[in-house]
Amino acid sequence: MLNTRVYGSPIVYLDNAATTQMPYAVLKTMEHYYHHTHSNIHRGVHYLSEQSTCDYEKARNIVKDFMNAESEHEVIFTSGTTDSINIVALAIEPYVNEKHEIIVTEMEHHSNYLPWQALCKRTGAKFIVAPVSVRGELDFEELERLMTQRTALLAICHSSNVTGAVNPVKKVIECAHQKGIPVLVDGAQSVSHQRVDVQNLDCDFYCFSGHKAFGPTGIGVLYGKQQWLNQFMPVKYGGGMVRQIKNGEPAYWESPAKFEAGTPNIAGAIGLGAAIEWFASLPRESIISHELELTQYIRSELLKIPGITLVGSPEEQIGIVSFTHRYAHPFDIASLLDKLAIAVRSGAHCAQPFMDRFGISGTVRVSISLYNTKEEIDYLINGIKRILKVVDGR
Amino acid sequence: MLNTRVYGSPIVYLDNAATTQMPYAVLKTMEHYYHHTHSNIHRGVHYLSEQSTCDYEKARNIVKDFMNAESEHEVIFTSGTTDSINIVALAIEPYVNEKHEIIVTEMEHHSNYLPWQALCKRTGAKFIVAPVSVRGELDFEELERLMTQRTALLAICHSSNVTGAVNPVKKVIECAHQKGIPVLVDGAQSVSHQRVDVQNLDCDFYCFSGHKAFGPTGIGVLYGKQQWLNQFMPVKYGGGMVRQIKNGEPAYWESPAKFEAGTPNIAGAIGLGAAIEWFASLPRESIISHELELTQYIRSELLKIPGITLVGSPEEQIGIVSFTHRYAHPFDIASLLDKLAIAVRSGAHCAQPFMDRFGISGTVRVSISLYNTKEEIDYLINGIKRILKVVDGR
Amino acid sequence: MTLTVKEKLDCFRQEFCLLEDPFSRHAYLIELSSLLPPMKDAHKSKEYRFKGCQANVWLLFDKDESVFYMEADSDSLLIRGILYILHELFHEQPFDEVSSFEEDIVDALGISDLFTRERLLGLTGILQFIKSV
Amino acid sequence: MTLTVKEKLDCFRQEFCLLEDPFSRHAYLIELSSLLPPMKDAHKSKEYRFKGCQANVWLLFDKDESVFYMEADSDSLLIRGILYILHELFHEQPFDEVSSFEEDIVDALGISDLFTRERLLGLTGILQFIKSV
Ligand SMILES: Cc1ncc(COP(=O)(O)O)c(C=O)c1O
Ligand SMILES: Cc1ncc(COP(=O)(O)O)c(C=O)c1O
Repeated sequence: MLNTRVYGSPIVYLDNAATTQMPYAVLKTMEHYYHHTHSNIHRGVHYLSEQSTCDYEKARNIVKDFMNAESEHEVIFTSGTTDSINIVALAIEPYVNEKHEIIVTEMEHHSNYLPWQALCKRTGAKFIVAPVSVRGELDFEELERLMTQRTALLAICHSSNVTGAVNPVKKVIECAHQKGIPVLVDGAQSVSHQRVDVQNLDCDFYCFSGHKAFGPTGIGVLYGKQQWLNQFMPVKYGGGMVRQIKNGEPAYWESPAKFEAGTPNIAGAIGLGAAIEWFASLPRESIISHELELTQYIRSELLKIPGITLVGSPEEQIGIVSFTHRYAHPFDIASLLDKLAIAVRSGAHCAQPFMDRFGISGTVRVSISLYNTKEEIDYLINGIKRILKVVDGR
Repeated sequence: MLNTRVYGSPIVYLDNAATTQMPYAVLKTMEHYYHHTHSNIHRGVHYLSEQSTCDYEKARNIVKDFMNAESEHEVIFTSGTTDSINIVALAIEPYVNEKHEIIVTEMEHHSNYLPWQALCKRTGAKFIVAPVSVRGELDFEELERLMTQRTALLAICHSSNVTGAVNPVKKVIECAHQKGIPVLVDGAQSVSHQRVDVQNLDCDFYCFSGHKAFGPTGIGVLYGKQQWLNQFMPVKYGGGMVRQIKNGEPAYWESPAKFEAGTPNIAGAIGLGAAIEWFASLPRESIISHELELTQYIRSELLKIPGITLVGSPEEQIGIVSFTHRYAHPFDIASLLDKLAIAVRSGAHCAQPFMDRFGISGTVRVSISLYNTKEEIDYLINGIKRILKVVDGR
Repeated sequence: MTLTVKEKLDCFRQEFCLLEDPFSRHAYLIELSSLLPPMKDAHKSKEYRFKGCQANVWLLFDKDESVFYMEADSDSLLIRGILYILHELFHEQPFDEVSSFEEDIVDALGISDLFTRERLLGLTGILQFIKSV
Repeated sequence: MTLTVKEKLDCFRQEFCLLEDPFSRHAYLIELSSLLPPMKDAHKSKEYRFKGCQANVWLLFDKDESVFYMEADSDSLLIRGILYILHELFHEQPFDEVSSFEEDIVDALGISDLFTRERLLGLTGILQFIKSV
């Protein structure tokens, strides 16, 4: 994992919502692949190709088990959450017209906002943004009211990347399904923190990124119910997806191959498999309670500091805390923390609609992962105090 | 690089057209990234994020110099050749209608065939497949005839992944431009063998994959002329591509950011940069002549074996040789070679139209790279002879 | 022809056991391929084409009273070799014995390394198909 | 006010040199930020907004005969600190001296580590802008 000194100090990495660090085992697995089995998958008859196909499909199975998907046909490897969401937005286009509406929420990341806005523009459907309460939580009643027969799809994050608020997606999905509305869940922030069981949630689509779940960059997952994937046309065309071309007409393989045109990120998928295997082997309950404890500790310590305002106070949340300060710009705080070798993020976090909702231009975001400690939080809080002393002393 | 024993023998890897092996330095670079600077790029103010942004953009610059692009705005990181081509096929859609025609050739890989066929289906444009001669070469006169005012785009490979035939793309592009036709060049097979100079070629788009150019999987490049990239709308929407959302209207960054929504394959890009840096540092002329020598050696040795037919006899070619045998199915030959620890590929190589043209179901394909030796070819030829003795002895 | 399917399989198993390396076992399949009686061209139609292989495979099954019949062919010699074994095992055998046959042939012959994952799926498919007749 | 731009830059350079670690240099910028005269609210309009920063930056230049004037503000204290330095260097200086000024300020002050790549671009942009007036 991280082994870098910044300005002479070991780094305190609290930007896990952007990217998690990668366990050594994952790196070793990828290295082994490149050293020993690197070759193109599928249709090769030679040993290496066979081996890498096996490893690639094993990774798919690990992901399938981890999410509790019904079948590996439902697990598509993509290049990330953004890619996954865009695939659905393109594939569902033939089913959407100007009589329809698509609903997102005010707390969505741009990756779960812009693709739907663009889809609405292309099809003439209405783009509806469900509101968020002052606490930064989903306004469930209002969302319920917005869901109608016209709704073609609801896209919602499992948890917010700004406040860490956990949405009651199971309840939302139940409600949506009663009205016949399919639901896409953006799980980018969730897989590394919460339990994800797609059959229990009964979501139609679920997306996440490898690099936010202890895996490598350039790999992600799109889970889709078979009923959808079977009827969807591919959105990307290329090698490995057609069984044959007959009289000029391509006959596609079934999912996932239908949606994985071209050489996939083989090493990435294998790395993600290793990451999830590692993560799944850890005692989940104690991780969840450790993270919850740390998060509450961050919140309570920050609240003690004069001038600081927490952004959002959700009832249920994962390890993300956003705040602002009376005088200091988020950019100032994050930059000064960096000089103390503390990595946090400042800005709008690709969630402009959320920022607009709260009338702010950005926040400082602290996001933890299972490897963070109370000592690191103490160091962070001391750092913030030190910075604010400078600011107040102007 | 490769370090695997198959059935007790060191492997002879002759499937480089599918995937090249990766130099140790590339692996080390990626490892260093994951150990020391792994973090999300752009907009982060902390040290790691800054460092990885720098490394990522440095990789872009290496690619830019390698292809001789005019500016780094013209170099977009994608997940591979297939992705690159699909991006252009989606982005150009608004400029294509039922009065148009799109031309590909009979020797295209599915990745440079199906996206255009699908685009034609969506827009009503006519899909035209330019023929290939009996020698497996482009029929230039016929292509010239096919290019008209109606042609919206010509998509052509720099070299064939079945026969290794090198297309006279410079001449083709000149001719196309005289008629005002933009040209996309699929360079998947070329970057590791030939010199690529996009300004000299004057192509409008050029695509290739990292994993076929000594780099990692899951990363590729789309070069596009600025005039195109500036007017294109994005095709994938998400984080990192909008400057702001104002009154609900997203304002996009300029290329490449506009086309790189979501967290990119940071490690992949850095790895590809290292691969290209490594490759570019080698004495190109001697590599080219070494590969040419080996290729001619393979061809002449194969021709000596009774029952074997070479598929295609292009005048100019890179290190790919395809053949069939009177009795033995390509699958048989490749499978038996595998048991001798020789990795070649059999099948249609995602080039069904080419196979149909020649009335065959597939070939055995031998594809070399700079690290292959004459000894390995001798081992291959002996292996084939040994196999054919078994076949003939039935 | 008094041997059971199981007994015949044992014979093949022994022959394959004698061959030490994968190449020889593969080469042996090529030898065996020439023993498979060729299929009538008329039968090499789409109807009997078995999907899912890089090479073409044709399979034709029949059942007369309680006896199982099969005809098969492929343009791959290796697959013909496999088909020959299947033909030897199952052709003109009591149907009950064929359909109740449970042993994993690929494992039994020790030829799983002869076939890649995808090819194995194809073979497993053929076997399931045979049993499902 | 007889110092040249270059001499004033040297003063800043010396002060920054005394500060050993990046945190102190950063903190010093925060201190300096309070010295920048606040901009009129009316001037904090879109017209004078400078694009390309996470924080808002407003810049207003003027030229009267041969003298350069500037007004600037930001909601980031760090950027205000930088703007204060620029203001000290350039405000009410002979225009020729401003526009012919060639030295790399960021380098000179040894604060390149204060700014990330993207931020540096922003600052470079501001400097170019100043010179282009
Ligand atoms: C000529 C050609 N084009 C495109 C591709 C597709 O490349 P990728 O699978 O890396 O997207 C290939 C790969 O086999 C190729 O040989
Ligand atoms: C909630 C949420 N959705 C989507 C994304 C986009 O993920 P990626 O950039 O890996 O595609 C992010 C990443 O920041 C996120 O936090």
